[in-house]
Amino acid sequence: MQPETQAARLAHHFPDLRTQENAARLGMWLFLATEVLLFTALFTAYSVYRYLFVHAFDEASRLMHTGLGAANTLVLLTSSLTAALAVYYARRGQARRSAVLLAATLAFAATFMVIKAFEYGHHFHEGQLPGRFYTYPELQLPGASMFFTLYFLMTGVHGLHVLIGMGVLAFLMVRTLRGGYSTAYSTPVELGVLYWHLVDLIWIFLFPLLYLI
Amino acid sequence: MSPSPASEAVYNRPNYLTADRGVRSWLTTRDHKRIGVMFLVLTAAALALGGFFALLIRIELLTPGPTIMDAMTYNRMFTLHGVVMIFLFMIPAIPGIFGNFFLPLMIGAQDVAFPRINLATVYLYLLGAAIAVYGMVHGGADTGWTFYTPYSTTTTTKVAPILLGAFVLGLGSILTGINFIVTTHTLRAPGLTWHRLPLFVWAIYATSVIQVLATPVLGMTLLLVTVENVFGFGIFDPARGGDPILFQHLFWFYSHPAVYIMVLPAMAVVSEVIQTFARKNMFGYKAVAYSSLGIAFVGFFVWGHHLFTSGQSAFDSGVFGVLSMFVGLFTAVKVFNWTATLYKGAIQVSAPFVYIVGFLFYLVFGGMTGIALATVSLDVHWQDTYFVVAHFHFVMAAGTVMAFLAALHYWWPKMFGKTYAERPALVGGFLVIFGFAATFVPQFLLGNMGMPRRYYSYPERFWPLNVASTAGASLVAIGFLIVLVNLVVSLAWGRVAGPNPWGSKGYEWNTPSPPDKENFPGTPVFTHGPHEYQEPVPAAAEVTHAA
Amino acid sequence: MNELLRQLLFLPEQGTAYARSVDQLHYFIVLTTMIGAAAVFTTLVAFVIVYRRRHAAQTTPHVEPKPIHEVLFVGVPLVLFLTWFAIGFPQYVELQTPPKDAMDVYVQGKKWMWKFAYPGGPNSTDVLRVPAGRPVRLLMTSRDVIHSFYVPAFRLKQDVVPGRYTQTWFRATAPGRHQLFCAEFCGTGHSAMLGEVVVMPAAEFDAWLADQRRGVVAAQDSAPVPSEDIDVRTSLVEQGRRLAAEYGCFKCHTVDGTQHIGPSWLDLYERRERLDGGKTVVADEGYLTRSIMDPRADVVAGFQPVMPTFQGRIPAPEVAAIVEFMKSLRTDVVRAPPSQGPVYVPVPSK
Amino acid sequence: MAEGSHARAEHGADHGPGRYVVVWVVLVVFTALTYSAWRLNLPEPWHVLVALAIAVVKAGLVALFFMELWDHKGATRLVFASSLVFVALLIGLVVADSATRFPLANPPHEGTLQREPPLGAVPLPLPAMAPGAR
Repeated sequence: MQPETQAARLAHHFPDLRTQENAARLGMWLFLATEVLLFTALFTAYSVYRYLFVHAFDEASRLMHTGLGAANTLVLLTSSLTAALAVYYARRGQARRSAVLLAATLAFAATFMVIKAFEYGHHFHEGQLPGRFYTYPELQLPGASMFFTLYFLMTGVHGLHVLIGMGVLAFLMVRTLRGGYSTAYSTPVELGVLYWHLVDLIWIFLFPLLYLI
Repeated sequence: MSPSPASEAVYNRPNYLTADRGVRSWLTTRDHKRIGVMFLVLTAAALALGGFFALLIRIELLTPGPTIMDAMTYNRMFTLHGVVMIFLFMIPAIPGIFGNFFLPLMIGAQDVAFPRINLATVYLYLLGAAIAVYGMVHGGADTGWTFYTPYSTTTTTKVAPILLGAFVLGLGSILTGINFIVTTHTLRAPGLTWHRLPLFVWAIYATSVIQVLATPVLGMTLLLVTVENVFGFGIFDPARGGDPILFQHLFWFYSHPAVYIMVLPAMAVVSEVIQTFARKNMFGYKAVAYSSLGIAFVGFFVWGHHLFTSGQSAFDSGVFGVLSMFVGLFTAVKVFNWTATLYKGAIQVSAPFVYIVGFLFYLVFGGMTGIALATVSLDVHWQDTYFVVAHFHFVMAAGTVMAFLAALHYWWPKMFGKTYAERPALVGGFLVIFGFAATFVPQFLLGNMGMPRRYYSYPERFWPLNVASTAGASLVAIGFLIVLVNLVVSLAWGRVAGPNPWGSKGYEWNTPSPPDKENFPGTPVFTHGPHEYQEPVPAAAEVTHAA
Repeated sequence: MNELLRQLLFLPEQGTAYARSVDQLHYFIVLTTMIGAAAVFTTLVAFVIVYRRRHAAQTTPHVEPKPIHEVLFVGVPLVLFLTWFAIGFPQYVELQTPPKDAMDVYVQGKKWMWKFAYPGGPNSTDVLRVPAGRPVRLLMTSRDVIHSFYVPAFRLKQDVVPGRYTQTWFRATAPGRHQLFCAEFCGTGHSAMLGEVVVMPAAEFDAWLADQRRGVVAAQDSAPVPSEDIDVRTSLVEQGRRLAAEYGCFKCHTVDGTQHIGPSWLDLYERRERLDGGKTVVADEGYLTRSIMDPRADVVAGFQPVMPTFQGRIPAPEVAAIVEFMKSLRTDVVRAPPSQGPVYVPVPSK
Repeated sequence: MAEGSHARAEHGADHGPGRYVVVWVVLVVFTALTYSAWRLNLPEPWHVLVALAIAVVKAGLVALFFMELWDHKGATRLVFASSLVFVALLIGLVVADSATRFPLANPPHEGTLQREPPLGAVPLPLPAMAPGAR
């Protein structure tokens, strides 16, 4: 499939392609801002309960497998690198290279989810679960179950974003392979990857909050 | 300003309503004007539904004891009244209808930045409404629209569908906001600098900022309540160390700015209508423009004034108390500038202008009672009484509805190309204005007496004022009926309006009525700000596409 | 003047000095806003008349404000609003700060009634009796959902939240009866969750309270308390004793001063305890409640952190009862003849 | 990078792919750093501050270089920055409320500064551990 011409890409109500691209980017950033605020509600709940149950949160975070958490951090950071490079090559019209990098990003994302699943399995097994499901006998402090409520909510919502991001990346990869993007038009790759970076950004904060402090 | 044969001809040529035909062309349209019209139909239906619930509530309160329903039904009624009016009418109405229709016209754009997303907001609205209506039919929530925990997490009624419905509606609201912000940033026609933007655009822009930044917090909060309600994770559950007051913080972090989502678009309308009917430029354009942004910004800093009696710390109450005073300030600036705009004007008292005077009445008194409520010690007496109910109905219900009706009458000729009959419009307007006053002034007094809100039955000393309030509500209902009939009748039998029946110099009047599908034949170029009336207004038929 | 305005505004009677001062602010605000709003509206109407449109093609001059206009538009309301805040906020702080000599009454809201527990044991439902002229602090909690304690005549409202205590206080000026409402929506019985505050002359109140205490003790002596649920008629202290036994507190804590696995409860209340970390703490209600909920936070020096948490296992009102029982365990009281109720000890407010 | 900061509004990206790799290496180093800081068990409150400071630096790097805020001026930066203002606002004022409330109006909890004594505290002769209540 031939790269489509600029004129076909330009919607009727935009004066030129550059304005259209700026508009799309600004819209994406606004959307990312809403995502940040979405997580802020959870971060607020975390801050309040950590303030109140400082000791229980300290003890409960020791039940986390920090090694796995750190590994997942590295996985996501690396996936961000491959995603950023995918945009770099997409802009230069190197579609194959870009698609391979997107595939690598997808692979890292899947790795992240697998590691996360192992962690979840461990917590399920030990009864380290939210609210009324919390049955872990070794740590019976007020607030311990709250830590796991927050842990599952925060990582759960984040995991959902990872899954959505994987869907977006897969779509972009297929479109790239089919020659949908070119030097002149690579905005969708850029925007989809922006979303992926946000997923990484959120994790950069979740990691210390849940595993380190 | 009588329509000439020329404007008849303009009316009969293809426009955005007639260019494409068939239901399909509406359901798949990406035309911002058609989307605005669809929102008009949808939100008007929501207004009727919410108004119906309101009437049932008022009839129930006609006597101190049970009147027409039991306590559980009553609780569901006021919950549904709140949910429908807020999420289905007030938040989407003015931005959804008039924002969609006129924001691109005012900035000389062909459409909003993301037309497909714009269409998606219509379907999100329908989906959210469908989920909420499903919840209403299958039990309906009894929590009040505020969903306070732990009541909302322990109630046996079906609260989850209503929460999810509100979540979906919130998503639509976010997308509308993103669309308007991007449109204003990127699609302004050449020559249209920020300080030449119509004040309507400024206020809608400010509204959008709030929608984008506040709504996600509500979304997550509603999800947390749903999770708590269904699974019992304990995040707000006191028995597990959870804090119900945390819910209130998160809820009001959205819901206080949300009242500005409802009022700022009303203020947007006021600025336009006042300038047109006073035929004068805005006194203090910049003050009015930036006070919109000021309201949007400071509106985020005051949510804690809903928590003065909840157990919030005195420190936080002090901080929120003093910050609340600054929000009132921006509103005061607007009111003073609007009034000063009339100075040396050429004022024509038509139906839209009458509604705006009604709006100013409700805004000034509602706003003043708001500042009184924010005065910390007075709030302790008034919190959760009918005083609060009357206050926010003055500003949000009466005020926003006044602006909504003003906008409807002001832009009706532009949207549909027909003028309505003036006299019924005035009669309906006066009935609605006086009806609202008769409904809610007694409620202020009930609040002073100490009658708490959401009371199904009440001691007999509150009886006479409740009767007065119900009587007022029936006036409002009759007024609405007259307005509705008058407007619908005008569609069929109204006079052809011509492009500019009011002789306005707002940019949107530089198009035919109804506008073409493509808005403008080319790209308009702007050379001056809107509403400059030093030159005579061109006769209606002579208005061309030149801007 | 006060009376006239109060009637005009439909305000209820002023049962406290605080209510009177709040009303003064109310009048000030209402008068200034009415004058301000009337001024704005008169101007508006005057403009509409003076500057009505005279012919269809009329033009108008371009008018721009001078900076001074906008400064006035901002400055005048700001000064006014901040004045209101400056008057109102200290009043609120006063309401949040109970005096040290206040009498404590425990309030419990539940669907859909109010329960009151007085010092020394007496209880009542839906009727709160207080002495005129003396400060009363209410320590309030809820058993189920959020309620709100609202006495319009005192201009007083405080939410009652489950799982924790909120406080408020008042000093009723004169004997009388005032209506009590629940102001936070709590279900189908919300509007029936009414009560009454009965203000009695101080001497009469003392007599009533003493009488009640005797009645409580007599009831305890004559009939053993049924053990299934908390009975309103039982004294809070007796409830506490029974609950402490039920929850097994006495396995580790004695009431006779002997040290066991945990500190003895005798004379524990108000005692200055040295903690493990070297800090000291006064064993007030806050500390005692916290220690039940989270025993390992502040362990008294010399004891092992072995006590399990009771978070989520004991409802807040029962904790209150147990704490009240601990408070009653004083050397002088325990040895007193059974016909006398425990002596009331004022709570130091924070 | 310095000249790139004001030369282009366009994503012309005169830098090579090396820039992304360098940023990635720095991010990995910071991750290792925060992990070793955790292993060190820094005293309160330093372990919190260090972990959060490193997170902020890492997030900044991702936002500036991976997400290209370094190159994009104007509205996009403003959008992101203003969202952070509201993040701080919400968290700050809500935590301030918990910290300054009437103490009993918080759920029963340990005071923030009174942490459990270190495990090396001198045990006193006590009877054998009794089972918990009941």
